[in-house]
Amino acid sequence: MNKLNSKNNNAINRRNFLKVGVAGAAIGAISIPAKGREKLVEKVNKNVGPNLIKVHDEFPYEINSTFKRHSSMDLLFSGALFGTHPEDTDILNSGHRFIENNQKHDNSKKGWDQLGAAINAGGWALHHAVSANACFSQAGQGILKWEQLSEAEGKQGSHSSKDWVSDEKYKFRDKQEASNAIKRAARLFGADLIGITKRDKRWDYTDFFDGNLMLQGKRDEAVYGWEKFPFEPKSVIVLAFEEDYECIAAAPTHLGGAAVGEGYTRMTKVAYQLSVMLKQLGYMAVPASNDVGMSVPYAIAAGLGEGSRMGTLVTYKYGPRVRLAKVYTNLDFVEYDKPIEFGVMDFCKNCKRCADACPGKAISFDTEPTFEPPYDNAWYNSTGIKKYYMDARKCIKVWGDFGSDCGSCVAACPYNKPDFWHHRLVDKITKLMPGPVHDFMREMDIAFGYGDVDNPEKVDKFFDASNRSYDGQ
Amino acid sequence: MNKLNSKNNNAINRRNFLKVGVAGAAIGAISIPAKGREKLVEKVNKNVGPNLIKVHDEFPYEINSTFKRHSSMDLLFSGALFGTHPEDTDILNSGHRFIENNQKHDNSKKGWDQLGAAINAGGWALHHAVSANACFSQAGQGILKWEQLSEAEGKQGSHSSKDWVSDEKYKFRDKQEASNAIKRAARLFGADLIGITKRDKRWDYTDFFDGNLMLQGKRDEAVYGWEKFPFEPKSVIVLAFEEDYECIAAAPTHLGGAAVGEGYTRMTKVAYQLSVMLKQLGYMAVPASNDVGMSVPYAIAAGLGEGSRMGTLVTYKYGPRVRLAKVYTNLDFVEYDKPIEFGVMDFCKNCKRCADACPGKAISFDTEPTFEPPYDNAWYNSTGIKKYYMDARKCIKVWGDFGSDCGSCVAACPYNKPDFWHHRLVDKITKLMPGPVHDFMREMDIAFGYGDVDNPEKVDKFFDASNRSYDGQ
Amino acid sequence: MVFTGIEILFFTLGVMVTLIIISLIRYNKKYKFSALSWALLGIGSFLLVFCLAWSVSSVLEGVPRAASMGLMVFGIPAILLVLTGRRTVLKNQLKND
Amino acid sequence: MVFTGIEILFFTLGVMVTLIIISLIRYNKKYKFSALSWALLGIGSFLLVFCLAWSVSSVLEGVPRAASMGLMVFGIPAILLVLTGRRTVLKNQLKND
Repeated sequence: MNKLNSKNNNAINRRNFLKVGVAGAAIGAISIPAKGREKLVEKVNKNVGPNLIKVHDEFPYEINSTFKRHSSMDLLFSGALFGTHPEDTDILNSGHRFIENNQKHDNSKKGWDQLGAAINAGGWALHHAVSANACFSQAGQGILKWEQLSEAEGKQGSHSSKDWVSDEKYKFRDKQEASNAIKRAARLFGADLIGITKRDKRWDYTDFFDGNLMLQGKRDEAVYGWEKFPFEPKSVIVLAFEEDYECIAAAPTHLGGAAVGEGYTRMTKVAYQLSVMLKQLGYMAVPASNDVGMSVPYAIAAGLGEGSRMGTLVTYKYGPRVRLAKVYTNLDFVEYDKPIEFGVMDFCKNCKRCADACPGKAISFDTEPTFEPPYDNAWYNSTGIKKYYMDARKCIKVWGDFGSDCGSCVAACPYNKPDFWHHRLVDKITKLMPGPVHDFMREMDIAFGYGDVDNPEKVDKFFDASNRSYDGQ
Repeated sequence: MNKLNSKNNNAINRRNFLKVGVAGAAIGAISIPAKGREKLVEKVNKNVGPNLIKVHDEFPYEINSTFKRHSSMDLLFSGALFGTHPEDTDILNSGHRFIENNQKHDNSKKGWDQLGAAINAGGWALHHAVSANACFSQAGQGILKWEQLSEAEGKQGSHSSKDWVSDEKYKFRDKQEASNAIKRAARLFGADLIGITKRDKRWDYTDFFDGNLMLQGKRDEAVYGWEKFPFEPKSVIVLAFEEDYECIAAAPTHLGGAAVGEGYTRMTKVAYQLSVMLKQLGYMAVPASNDVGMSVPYAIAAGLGEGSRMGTLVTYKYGPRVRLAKVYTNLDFVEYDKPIEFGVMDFCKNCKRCADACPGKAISFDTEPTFEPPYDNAWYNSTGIKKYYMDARKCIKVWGDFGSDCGSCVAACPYNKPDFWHHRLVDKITKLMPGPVHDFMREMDIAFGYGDVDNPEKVDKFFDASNRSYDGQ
Repeated sequence: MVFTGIEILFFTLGVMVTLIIISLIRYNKKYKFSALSWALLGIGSFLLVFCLAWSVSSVLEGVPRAASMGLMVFGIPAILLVLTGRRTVLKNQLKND
Repeated sequence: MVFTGIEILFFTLGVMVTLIIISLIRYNKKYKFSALSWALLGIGSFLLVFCLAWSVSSVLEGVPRAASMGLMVFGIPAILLVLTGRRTVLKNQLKND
């Protein structure tokens, strides 16, 4: 557990930055489509573009001696829904109110009406049908099962889904080919971002529990450890799924919840499909949603983005508007990705828009990240990592009020933008500027009308068909 | 069953066509972002753009007196896999060889190796896990079930997926709002194109059968009719899903099969999610994949595209590179879409690239469509509709050889292109030109390197990571 | 539509940039800009183009407020810079006459 | 990358179209084009721009064969038309001299 030790290949150089555009334009202007030209553009981008992006060799956030691995029992949802911390009636109450209010709607409030609730239910439907409590970090749910059938066992049953481990192990030519193939397949199945990293026990839960047994009060029977895991994982494939911009913009409403639900549905779908692919290549694989290990540090390690004030991953392309899934595998002949840094944690110091937007005031306003949560009785936080600690107790209280996922923080984040050139430009400029300018940029972002939450107009915008084509014309 | 009766609002007018671009540019050049401007662009597009697209009031293909509704028993897969036509050993053999060869791979052939087979398995995995034989037109499979639980029943069970019909019926303000809401939700869940049409018994199967009972030889018990359907459907929501361009380009290989499988997985996923949404709005809904009714005529009726020589739907945006699903519902307070025509069936007369590409020579080379299939013993074809009849017997024979979906016809079709301005332009020009020019355009399409099948380079292109970003940078 | 909004926008930007550069070169021949004039007119023109690009993009992404703010934040300084630049050119001209 | 390939392409097209139109107007002033010259040079220039647009787009979509075919099918006629156009202009000029 050591200090960050990063290869600093980050020469912030505005002239270099401008070169990208110029070189691109110049190359674009040459019409001959020779392969060499493509390679040239690529080379220019590789050498110049990522200068704004720092690549780390190790996990990029400091970890001190108070760090302890986390248990599944000490997750917020475990306390709120399965009563793993029965003394914490606060959190239990919020959980119960969430379940209760999740069945309700209010036709007088845009986005909270029956239509919003129905779309919300639709978003979640497949997740709940095939992996029920995976969203509450329960491991081994439905198709996210740990079972690793042998080929003989698989072919005996009527496993048309080929969910068994092939006897023949496919040999990739080299590690890069292996990574490319896995990533391309995950993209085909619907993952938007894909990174691969070494399995890291620090991010894996120390133990797991069976929610049903826990609810029956059979605490001792309910808990189990890694001895039940079917193999020794070597690599973790991390998948990120974009959430719908307009849905999230309408947060907090049932529409925001719908985007989250659709995200969970895709997480389950793609993680399962990728696990079947790996099994058919002869490797063991366990698909995981919120379960087995912590998704955010794994995603950071796999180069998908940075941490943030609100605690979620912030990606380069979609900002915080993503959900994460993982596939654990014993395949280790793969090229691993490296953590990246493009200015988010730095921007977070001044911005605090998520903290302003949070209806529960659950997000820290501290300027600097800390090693410990700045509030008491925070059994649900893993400590000893230098980051911003969110008070999940206050967060779940709001969820209880709403009966839906909130998402206001994600909607408010300046990194949450649609994919347009001017936002890409601003992101680059942000990275180039020092702290005080960030304050100004935050204010401009507000003035320009981005990221306001709890705005019923955003609900109308979601449904507005005028700039949309449903028949492809 | 009457002749086509279409409102001809199709003034092919080149000057009008050019106006679109000019008006767009002029409007684009005015920088003030007033709402009026958006409306203006929209109006210009509405009035000028679709002049190249003919809108029909009725089903656009002629139907004569020999038309008969089709039975589930008379579908190709029913004969090939469930033996509904035991006398047709030809087709039964092809079916058995398909099942057998589907378990195999050949590491000496690009795209047919274990890697391709594993990706293929991954594509199909979720479909098979949650709706097993729906791809073979079996109705009511897994989550595509016909069950319509009442709210009380639903809440009694542990139906966290809210798959019950709400007691409260949501009232939409008007039909357009209803259509917009359904389409927007379907888009959120992952449908690429969405159309809504009246339920039309002509396209519904006359009866259904239970595949397991059929395989056990219990023919009489196996067959059942519409009396088992839980409600009288009023509307059918048709969903189209884009298949991966690079996968389909690699057809015929396991990668082509993977795109198809991924399509089926999405069909099941989204149709199920949309059915839950409709149920939560208080309406009955049955999600359907290939089952319950014929998808292509329903998609044509719902304005998603035209028929084609190869028998698949050709859409405006993705060409034939789509898969179709349906949701049957008793909601009828919706705005229905109308069939469109943009030149496909006309282009098909001369093109015949799919027929050339077909490894089984299953696609007709006739210039004009006919009312009857031009070959014998074609119990699997519904007759009496003026169209090109594909010989499914020859098609399934190739599938048997491959042990995978073929897809060569889709890969070869000139309407199958990525979404770039120059292809959109060529499509428009195609519609403007008379038949003889179509011959020339077909030849140019070949000369320009599009649509060649069985080309191992396309497999490399699929995996090539050089122009792709997996971390969003 | 054959062309997307972004495609039309970038084409228009190309036209504008070319026209602006040609005009600047031509007027420079006639009036002989000072360094100050060059700076004012150059930055002003760039801002003007940027303003258009920003605002149209904001309309395309459906954030009208960002579009109108863009007009104010980039457009007003742009016009001021160009007008001031023009005045320095004319003043210089008067002096030379 | 801040700008996508398509954005850079359409910007470049805007620049090219403007430069071509300005050049044509300027040379017309000097040489007084005949209707034939106008037609040849106009169509030729349009094809030249179209050729560039087509080929770059084909590279962007990853179909190099379509790009090189585009160069041949649109580029060669374009150059021939422009050169012929140029000859008609010069011939006309000789006659007038």
